[in-house]
Amino acid sequence: MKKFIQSSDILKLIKDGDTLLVGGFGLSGTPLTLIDEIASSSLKNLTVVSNNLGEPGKGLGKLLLSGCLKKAVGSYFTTNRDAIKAWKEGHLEIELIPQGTLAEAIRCGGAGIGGFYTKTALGTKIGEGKEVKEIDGEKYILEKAIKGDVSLIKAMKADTLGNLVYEYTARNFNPVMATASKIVIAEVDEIVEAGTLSPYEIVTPHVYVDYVVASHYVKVGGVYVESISPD
Amino acid sequence: MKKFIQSSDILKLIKDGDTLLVGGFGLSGTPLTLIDEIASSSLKNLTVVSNNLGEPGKGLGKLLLSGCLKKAVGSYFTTNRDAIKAWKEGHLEIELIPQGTLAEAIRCGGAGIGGFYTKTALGTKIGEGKEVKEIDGEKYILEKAIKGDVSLIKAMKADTLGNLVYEYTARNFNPVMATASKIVIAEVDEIVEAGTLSPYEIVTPHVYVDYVVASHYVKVGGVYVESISPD
Amino acid sequence: MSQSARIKIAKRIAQELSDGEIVNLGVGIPTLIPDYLGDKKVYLQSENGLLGMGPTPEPQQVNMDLISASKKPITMEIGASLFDSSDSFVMIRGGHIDVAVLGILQVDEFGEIANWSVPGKDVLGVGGAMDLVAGAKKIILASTHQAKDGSPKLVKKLTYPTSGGKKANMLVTEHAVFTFSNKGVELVEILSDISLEELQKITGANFTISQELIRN
Amino acid sequence: MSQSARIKIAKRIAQELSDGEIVNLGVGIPTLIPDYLGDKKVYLQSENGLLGMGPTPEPQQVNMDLISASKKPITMEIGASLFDSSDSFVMIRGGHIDVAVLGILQVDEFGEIANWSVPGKDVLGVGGAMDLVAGAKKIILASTHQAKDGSPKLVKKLTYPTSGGKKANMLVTEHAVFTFSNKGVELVEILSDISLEELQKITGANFTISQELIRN
Repeated sequence: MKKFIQSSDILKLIKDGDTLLVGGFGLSGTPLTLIDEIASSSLKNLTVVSNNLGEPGKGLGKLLLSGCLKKAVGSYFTTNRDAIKAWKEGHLEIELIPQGTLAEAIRCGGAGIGGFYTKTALGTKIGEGKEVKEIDGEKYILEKAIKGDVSLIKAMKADTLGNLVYEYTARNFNPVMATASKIVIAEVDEIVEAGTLSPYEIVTPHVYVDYVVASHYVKVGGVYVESISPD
Repeated sequence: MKKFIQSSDILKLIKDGDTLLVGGFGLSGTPLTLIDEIASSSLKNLTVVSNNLGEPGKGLGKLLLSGCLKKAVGSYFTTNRDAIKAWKEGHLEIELIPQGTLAEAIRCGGAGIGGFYTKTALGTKIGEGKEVKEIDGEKYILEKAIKGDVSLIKAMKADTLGNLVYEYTARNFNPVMATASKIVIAEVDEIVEAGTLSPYEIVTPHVYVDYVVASHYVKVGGVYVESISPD
Repeated sequence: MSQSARIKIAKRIAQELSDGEIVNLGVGIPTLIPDYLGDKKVYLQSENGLLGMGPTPEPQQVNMDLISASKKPITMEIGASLFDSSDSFVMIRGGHIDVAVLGILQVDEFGEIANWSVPGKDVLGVGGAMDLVAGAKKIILASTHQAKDGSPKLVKKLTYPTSGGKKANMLVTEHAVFTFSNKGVELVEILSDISLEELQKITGANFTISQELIRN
Repeated sequence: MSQSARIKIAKRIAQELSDGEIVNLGVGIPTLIPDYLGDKKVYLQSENGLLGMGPTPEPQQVNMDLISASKKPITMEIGASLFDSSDSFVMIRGGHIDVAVLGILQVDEFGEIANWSVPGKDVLGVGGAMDLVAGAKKIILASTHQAKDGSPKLVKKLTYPTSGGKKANMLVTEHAVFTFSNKGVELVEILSDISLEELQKITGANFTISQELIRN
């Protein structure tokens, strides 16, 4: 049974020092409501694993400004000048991982796989210090699985069992993140009856989803805007 | 552009000694027409990677009887007594791999990953001789990626670009096998216009599919029966 | 074994399952369990690519492309989802299956399982057995108390090849229920009219007896 | 750089693409290429989870959940498919992308690329650059001939951090087309009215000149 909870309830599920896997590519597929809750909480020393760190003051950018973050793990922070600034001033640790390695490492975290060998970043600064192995005549580096304490993901719809579907390219990192944390919380635009989604269209089976929260954002002109102020 | 070819054309794409990845779980999701073509060919010393080796005289069981096979790699051969017999008599090599490791190793083959660390089979006869590594305090064994020369897969529908969808649990190993060979040939029940399949329902994007062959089998009473004798 | 003994085992294991759990059922006795769940709603995972396996279809609705891991025709329950084999084993190996109910050849007194290969016999199949052993959160074993030749299934030390280091939590036979821990195996329930002495005689391992032993 | 120079580069690379190819376009100049493909049908892959990327939508059809890897609104072509990031990088890293067109900071005379990090500058982003370098079957580089400070992009030895060992096949600048091989870099085409001497002067590596050098 999935628990349908209020957004503020998620603060009981997260503790100081946790590692959060947060879905999204830029602001698309990002759980904006869940992030707002954390940004207005007193949580500290969080590590966020996400492709980007939102934009300045938007999405995960809010978490940075609210001082919750200790570390960010992702592939592309360049577009959030606040993140660069915090990093330069020593307020934020950053771990840069190629986007494909990030996605695969999280998938491994959810799949019981300890690590995998990839050619990406072999011989580069990012690959430095990582084990190099030759397999069948080709060289690879070892990348370890990434797991989280809590995953915060965003879907278009959940059914009443917790099965999820995603809108267009808002899918991105959400399905792999749904598999890789002890607790998985999905923010959704809509909740529909079980049976409404076809077995063929479900992307994230309900087994992966622990809690579902209704989004406080609605889409206007193709962009999410806040509709209900968090209580 | 995908090439829509006759089943007999596939013999030009396969050569003696090739490794074939063949979709299916038992007989479900098995490219029966493509197998028939190979069974009636003079191909020799083939290695087949497939979860099972069909049933006696059915599906991949035909390849065994026709003498094309040198080796079978899969997770479960027990239900094909011909395979057991051939193995006992020294006519067939068998490599037994846990089902999950088989699926993951093929996925890695298609993903440019050289190998991965799993707990499955650690400390067992199947894990013997494989590298053991401790990652974050947990022990794993190394499993290497599996790639093929030719993948023979079965889908329900292809569109004219080569995008594929699968019927129910006939999906099984087909999507991963579609990624992991130099040449990928899909046997399908139906070919529909591109645009007929929604971007959300496509399971195997056309990039993975090189050739499409119309099946000679039709489903009667829930079971595939031959409809057109291969010419 | 008689069908009634098989049903007794299935019924007893059904009691162990909780509402909302994700369960993978091995071949044989475990496949009988869904008939004895009553009002409990568990979600059955089939390793060939389905979550939400339903009962056997009517004959005219059989489609051999909608089958269980035992290759039997099935149906889909409301809320079921389909996926490929690699995603199915993400679910199994990643620790997302609450309970795997498995048949066995042997289990040792700490719960280590042998369920895929008989030495000297031509068993050339492992299927998903080792994946389920490695990945399921809880493992319940469903087995006759003795093999056909009368040898015990619960043994001091495995003589059959192990299925992996992960340990089972519980064994249910037609005679008894045992639980496993680091300290060894404990008898928690007697399911037949067998005497303790007789049970000890047909069991290959030393077991402790729970202070709350239940005798049905 | 002037828009006309950028368009010249995009046009020239468009000529290199063939009907039916699967192509991933990096940010910047590469995103101009689709406008110059004419009748050629190539399939654009976007690493955030789409194969079959179509042109920019009309303003009223913009949906910021249907975006390119450059985070710009896009549409889907007929036959497009959606997938998650891990499946997207199976496609990229598994060698299924026919051509990646990438921007660069530098490239050396054997085609080794630096395109993610400037020493001493706060570039904290790699994105999919290294994955595309490692995985694409063919790599075409789209770049101005010189950086803003006038330094050459094509150099003898990288001074910027490498993006990985895999080599580019071709470099197209506003002045010239170069191809790379184990033997080094070769000038195959001159695209502007620049003299050979001047081209050599503004290029940081020694290049051979193709016997079939084309001068447009």
